[in-house]
Amino acid sequence: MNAAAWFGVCGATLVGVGLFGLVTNPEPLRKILAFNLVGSGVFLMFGVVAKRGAAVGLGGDPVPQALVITAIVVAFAATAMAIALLLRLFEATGEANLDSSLSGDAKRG
Amino acid sequence: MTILLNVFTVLAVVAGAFFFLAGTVGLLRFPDTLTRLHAITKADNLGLGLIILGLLPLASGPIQALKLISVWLLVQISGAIVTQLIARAVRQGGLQE
Amino acid sequence: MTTSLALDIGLAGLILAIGTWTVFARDSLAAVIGFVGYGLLLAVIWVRLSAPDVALTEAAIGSGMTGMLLLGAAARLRTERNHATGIGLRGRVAVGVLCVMISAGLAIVILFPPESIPTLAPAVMENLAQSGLGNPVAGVLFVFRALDTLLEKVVLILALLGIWSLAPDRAWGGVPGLRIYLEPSSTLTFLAQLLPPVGIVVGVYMCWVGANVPGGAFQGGTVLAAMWLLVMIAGLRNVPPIDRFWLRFLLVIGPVIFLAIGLAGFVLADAFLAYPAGYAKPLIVAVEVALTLSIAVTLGMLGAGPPERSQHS
Amino acid sequence: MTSFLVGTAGFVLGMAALGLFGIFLRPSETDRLMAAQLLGTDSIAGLVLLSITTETPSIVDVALMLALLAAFAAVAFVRSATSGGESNVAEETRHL
Repeated sequence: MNAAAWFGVCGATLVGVGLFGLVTNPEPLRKILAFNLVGSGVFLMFGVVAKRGAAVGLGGDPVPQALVITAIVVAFAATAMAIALLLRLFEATGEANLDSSLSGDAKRG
Repeated sequence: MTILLNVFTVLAVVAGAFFFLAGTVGLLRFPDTLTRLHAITKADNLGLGLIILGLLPLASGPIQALKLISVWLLVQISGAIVTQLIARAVRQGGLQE
Repeated sequence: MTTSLALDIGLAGLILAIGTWTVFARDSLAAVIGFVGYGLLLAVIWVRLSAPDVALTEAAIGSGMTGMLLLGAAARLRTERNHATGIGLRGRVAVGVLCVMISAGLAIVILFPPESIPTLAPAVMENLAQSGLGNPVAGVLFVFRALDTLLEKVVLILALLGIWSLAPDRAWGGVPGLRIYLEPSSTLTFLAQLLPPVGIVVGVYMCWVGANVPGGAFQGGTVLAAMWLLVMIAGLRNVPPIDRFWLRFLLVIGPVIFLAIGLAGFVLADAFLAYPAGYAKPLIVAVEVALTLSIAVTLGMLGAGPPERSQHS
Repeated sequence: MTSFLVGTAGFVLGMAALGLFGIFLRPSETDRLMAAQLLGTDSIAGLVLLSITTETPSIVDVALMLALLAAFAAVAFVRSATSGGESNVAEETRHL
């Protein structure tokens, strides 16, 4: 197993860990983090594919690398938007919680 | 001459690595927040400086060497200032110790 | 080469540990700090994967801008106690099993590549000479897949529009609610006076060399945006109200020039976003310079957040 | 020489890992912020070493980028930690 393969497995595991966090963690901020984790896992796998495509003196295939750069920028735009929405929600309701039905129960529990 | 330079590189890099070790040990063993801050900033900046000093003979040209030195200066300046900001926030109670 | 392999395995293990920490940490602030460290390490891993262009982007975005936004949000939400109850144990186990299966499937795909590994590297290198660029990744971004790059900038501006539209009505056209550091003339002032000149040089350098070696408009623009935000956080410059003409002009100048050159391609080079022969490099450099400015302003305003005060109040 | 320098890069990153694991077990915000700082400096050292060993000068640019921006995130945090708890209104008057 070469180094690229290790990073590939690492990326695959990160996707799983991130998905788990995205589904199970109730806090929106943590969901944003988990979403970024899934994204970077996918990017890493792309990076491994690019590294395997090394040819003609290049360290890696430049096409997937360029796609990853675009993807990082778009993921950042989505994250910035999500954070702004979350802060606005917090400002409007005083709670950073997605589930409106929970806010009543929460006071009790 | 090459051997001499190589010996210099190895010595400086080993000394730098030692200071990184010292910084981590300080971070783990020192008793309170302010001493720990002190440990990581001083030891790590010195470690990075020594490693960069050791790598200078191997740099591909004067511009590369200049870049290496400016990396160290940047880390030095911003590290010192950020540490001071953190320490101040701790003292004023903005950050939990 | 076993030392390198050991280093790579160590890096993979470390990033996995930090990633897992950001999901399972109890305190969200700790998770966010973990995520900033995750971004730093990811940049190192991209270097190990021979992708310095991606490493530069990740270093600028992952640890810098995302870190700033997330840490700011976590600090603002710090007083908030989260009462939300998560999924029950049975649900967690089910989700866990599904996630393990997804990971395993992906790992199998990545561990057993096809016999002949597909690569576009030879095709890129063959056609790169025509564009006059020296950096293959820049070639892909600005020549072969220029439409992606154009749309990516549009996405950034759309995100900014989305954030601005969160402003309450009375604050529309007003000043973004960037939290500034409350102690004037502190050491931060010193940092905000010292770092930006260096940062501007680095940003211009990144944009300038991007055509030939790793770097480019996005990386340069991010550094400029970070320096602008630093100056605003330190209170040395005011955050501009969002209805300023110069601000809006700079926001769109990059994509507009890019689009204009793309449309001119219909007439001059027979296709949208095609460059006339012999003029590719100067045109691309012009687009990159304009994009750097636009990206710097867009990211700076993304960091500053939605307007919160009307400018007359 | 190459494996010595790569080994040093590994050692430095290992030190960062050790610091991280030690620190993350403590319930202190400041310590965690420090651990991120430590990781920043150590990553920069690792990158510089890798740049020399792989003879890729552009890796130093990545280190330069980290040096510029790692401090930036920490500044953003300290700012929020000192002003985050205050209400919007208090801040508004401050600006007028």
